[in-house]
Amino acid sequence: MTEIPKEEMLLKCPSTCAGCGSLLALRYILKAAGKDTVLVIPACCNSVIQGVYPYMLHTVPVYNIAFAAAAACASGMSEAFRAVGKKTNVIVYAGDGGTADIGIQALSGALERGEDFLYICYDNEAYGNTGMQRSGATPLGAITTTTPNGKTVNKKDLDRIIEAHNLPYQATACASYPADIYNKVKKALSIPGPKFMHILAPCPPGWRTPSEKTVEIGKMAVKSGIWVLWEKEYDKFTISAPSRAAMKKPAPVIDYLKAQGRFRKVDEATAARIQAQVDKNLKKVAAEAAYSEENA
Amino acid sequence: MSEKLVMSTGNKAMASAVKMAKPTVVAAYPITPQTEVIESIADYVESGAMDARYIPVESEHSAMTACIGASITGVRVFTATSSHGLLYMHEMLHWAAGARLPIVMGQVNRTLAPGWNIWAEHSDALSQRDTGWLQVYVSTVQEAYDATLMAFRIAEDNRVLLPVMINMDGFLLSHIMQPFEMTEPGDFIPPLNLPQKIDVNDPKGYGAMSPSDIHFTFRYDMEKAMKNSRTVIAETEAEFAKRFGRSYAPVEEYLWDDADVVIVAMGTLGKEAEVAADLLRKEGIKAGVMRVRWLRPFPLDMKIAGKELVVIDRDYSFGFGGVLAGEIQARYPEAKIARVIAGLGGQEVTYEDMAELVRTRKIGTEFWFGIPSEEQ
Amino acid sequence: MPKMTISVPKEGAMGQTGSWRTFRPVVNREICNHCGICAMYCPDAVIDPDNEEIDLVYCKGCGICANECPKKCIEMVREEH
Amino acid sequence: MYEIRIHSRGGQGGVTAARMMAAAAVKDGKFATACPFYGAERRGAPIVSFVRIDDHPVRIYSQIKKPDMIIVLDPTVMDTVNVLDGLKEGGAIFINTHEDVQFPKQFTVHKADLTGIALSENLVVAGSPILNTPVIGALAKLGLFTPESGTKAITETFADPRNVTVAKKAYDEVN
Repeated sequence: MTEIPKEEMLLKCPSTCAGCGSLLALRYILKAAGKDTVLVIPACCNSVIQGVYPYMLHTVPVYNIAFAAAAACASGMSEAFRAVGKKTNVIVYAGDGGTADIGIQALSGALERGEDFLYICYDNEAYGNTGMQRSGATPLGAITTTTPNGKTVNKKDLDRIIEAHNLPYQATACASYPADIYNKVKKALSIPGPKFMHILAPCPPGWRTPSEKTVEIGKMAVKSGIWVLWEKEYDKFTISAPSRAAMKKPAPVIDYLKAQGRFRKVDEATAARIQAQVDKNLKKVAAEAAYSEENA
Repeated sequence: MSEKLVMSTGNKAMASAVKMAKPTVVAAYPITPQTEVIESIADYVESGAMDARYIPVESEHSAMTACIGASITGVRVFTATSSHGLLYMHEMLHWAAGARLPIVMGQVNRTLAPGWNIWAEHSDALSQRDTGWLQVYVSTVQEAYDATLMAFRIAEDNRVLLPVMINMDGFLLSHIMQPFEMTEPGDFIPPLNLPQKIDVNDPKGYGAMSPSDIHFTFRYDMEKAMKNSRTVIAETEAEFAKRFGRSYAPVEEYLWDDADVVIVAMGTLGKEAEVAADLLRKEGIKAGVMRVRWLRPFPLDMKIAGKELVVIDRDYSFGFGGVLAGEIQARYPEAKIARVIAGLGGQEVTYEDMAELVRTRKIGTEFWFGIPSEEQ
Repeated sequence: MPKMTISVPKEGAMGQTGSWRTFRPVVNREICNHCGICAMYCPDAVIDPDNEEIDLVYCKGCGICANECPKKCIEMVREEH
Repeated sequence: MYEIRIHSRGGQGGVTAARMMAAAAVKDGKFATACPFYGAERRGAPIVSFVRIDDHPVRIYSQIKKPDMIIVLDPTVMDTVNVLDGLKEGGAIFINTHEDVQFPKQFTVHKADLTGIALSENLVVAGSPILNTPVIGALAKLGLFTPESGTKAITETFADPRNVTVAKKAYDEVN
């Protein structure tokens, strides 16, 4: 952990909600990326917390762009930098709505073309910036302002969609594990071509959790196995240390659900359904890791 | 003369001009009838004839966005589209102009569905007239080439820094083959110096929240740039004429001075109208033509006093009227206009038809060519 | 330069977010073993990792530091106004 | 102005023929345009293309309604298309045929067996005999442009020297 630079790339202090998971993640993303970096930000929480004209809090250039447009903007930017011989990191920092929903077409196109940039989706599992409307990434059972009785359909499996593009590097992470984020961003940026990271970012107002619980809730997600930390470098699939430990004896998902107000309408049947999905997914992940190891 | 001329479609001439202008990034998505523009450019890039990156994006929304992302790094960019593609870009057209990026776009005018129709109409571009883009409408293959070269110089002029759209009639011009002179521009287009380009050593934030009263001043600055563009266009067209011998103006006038009645149109209709004027002159009708080239910025000094105008709109604003006629009337309230709606969906409008529209004109009315009078 | 939304870095660009606080973190120096976990998890980076000094001009009082402190040596104390 | 309408089927090279005709005329110092009429045509469907040749720049974009000449590259289109529509009194017809096709007396009719000429040189692409280069030779004979300009227009378009050979054969054969 000593290798993480002390220097902060964000000036004090963005106007995120107290206890914001996406801000915690961004701190470590920027530490890993360093100064030769441009952030591309579509409409999301991070487009309104960075400052009001004529000032901002980032110490790297930030390019704000339309909701559906982040990956296409990063494509053009990266191609232009490479064309003139610059190695500048182009990093998209986008919410789950801008990634899994409205931005997925541009993202898919950019990944297929093999554009050289890192796309990071910070996933707070709803449209946080506009007051928590459901997104494609909102999990089953979660209350949002547009699913007032809890979402009745599953969270979109964004990572499997991205994986279908056969990227050189893909990873999941969670705001509660900053060193893991730092290391994964470092590795991602050392690899040419399209990279994707999906970071679970607990959101106190949206998840209806106390602000001090952000890190704790993120860890509960990992420990229950509802969120698995892994990375995939070309064909090498590895489960990250915190999830490896958690998967030995995952905590019951119900504890994770009960810790959050957004799941307060989840009944027993739904809870059982969620637990079954988690169990199944963990088996899939374990099998994939085993397969990758055997075929290394 | 003939040795210098090459036969080319409008599309290929535009692609040739883009090659001459040496952009660094081209991002585009194919759509009929624009396709040949970007096929040609993709071929130039793959063959090494053009030292550029061609980004084969998955949509027009992404085409314009990739141009924006590339442009803000300070390099020259180009894209091309048509019709539904242009409309799919709509959001990003505002973004490009608001970000003051000198993006140049070839726009092949085509009708909008339903039903599916691939032929010429100006409604696509006119529906984007309020996005902050400069718009020029061309009428020959040569003009498509020349206007594309000039567009880069005009857009990138630091007094302007607004994107430019070159409009060319689908099929009628995009696919016609005419002889044209593929002039080498030399240093006609100066190197791009984008003052607001991204610099990691001097980090800045672009397009963050802007308070209402300040936002207002940004929009006023765009209008100032649009006003400046009139001067820059005039300078650029004068310099082009001086260097290459072909002159253009915001409005092209034909048999103008003594004309009693004038056909006003854009694009190929405005060129074929000259033949109608010749025909009418033989009948003793003092007819002329005013071909509007620059729609944005709108021409300031149309010399229409004492003349009757037959304005042919290849477009329509439902619940209002023809866009060109409406704009002329708004700028020149005293104008005596017979408004004609013609050529929608690629409807055939010949010079003979136009001559008849002049003969039967009724000032102050709107006439839909092809709809029986008793139904109107 | 065209007049447009171009911003430059400046501390405090979003105001002094310390005013948002209801509870302030107070570190019990006698128990603290300088593990650095509080600074690591602070989303706003208002805790100096070298000495656990908390920048109360910007600290929003989220309480993550207190919640995550393994020694439980940070107490969230109600602000008096 | 001299206006020509070309009848062919999609894929037979009618559009390229139009372009080479206009190019040849331009090489002679004339002005010319070539203009395909695009529909939802597909390979095999009947299509028309237009060529205008003049001493002044051509300013007309609309379709040719009263051609001075029609060219029928594929006589089978006559089954479904009235190729004579609008042809001026005394207008010219060039038809690719090896048969004795009759037209009304007020028109001047020229013939050559372009298909046979292409086959004689084995100039076949994707199963279709090439018609657009021999027709250039035939039209040079009919005086639309000089043979030299016609040859240049062909060599600028196609690398295969047989294209010039078939044009020469058509030049010799057309009546």
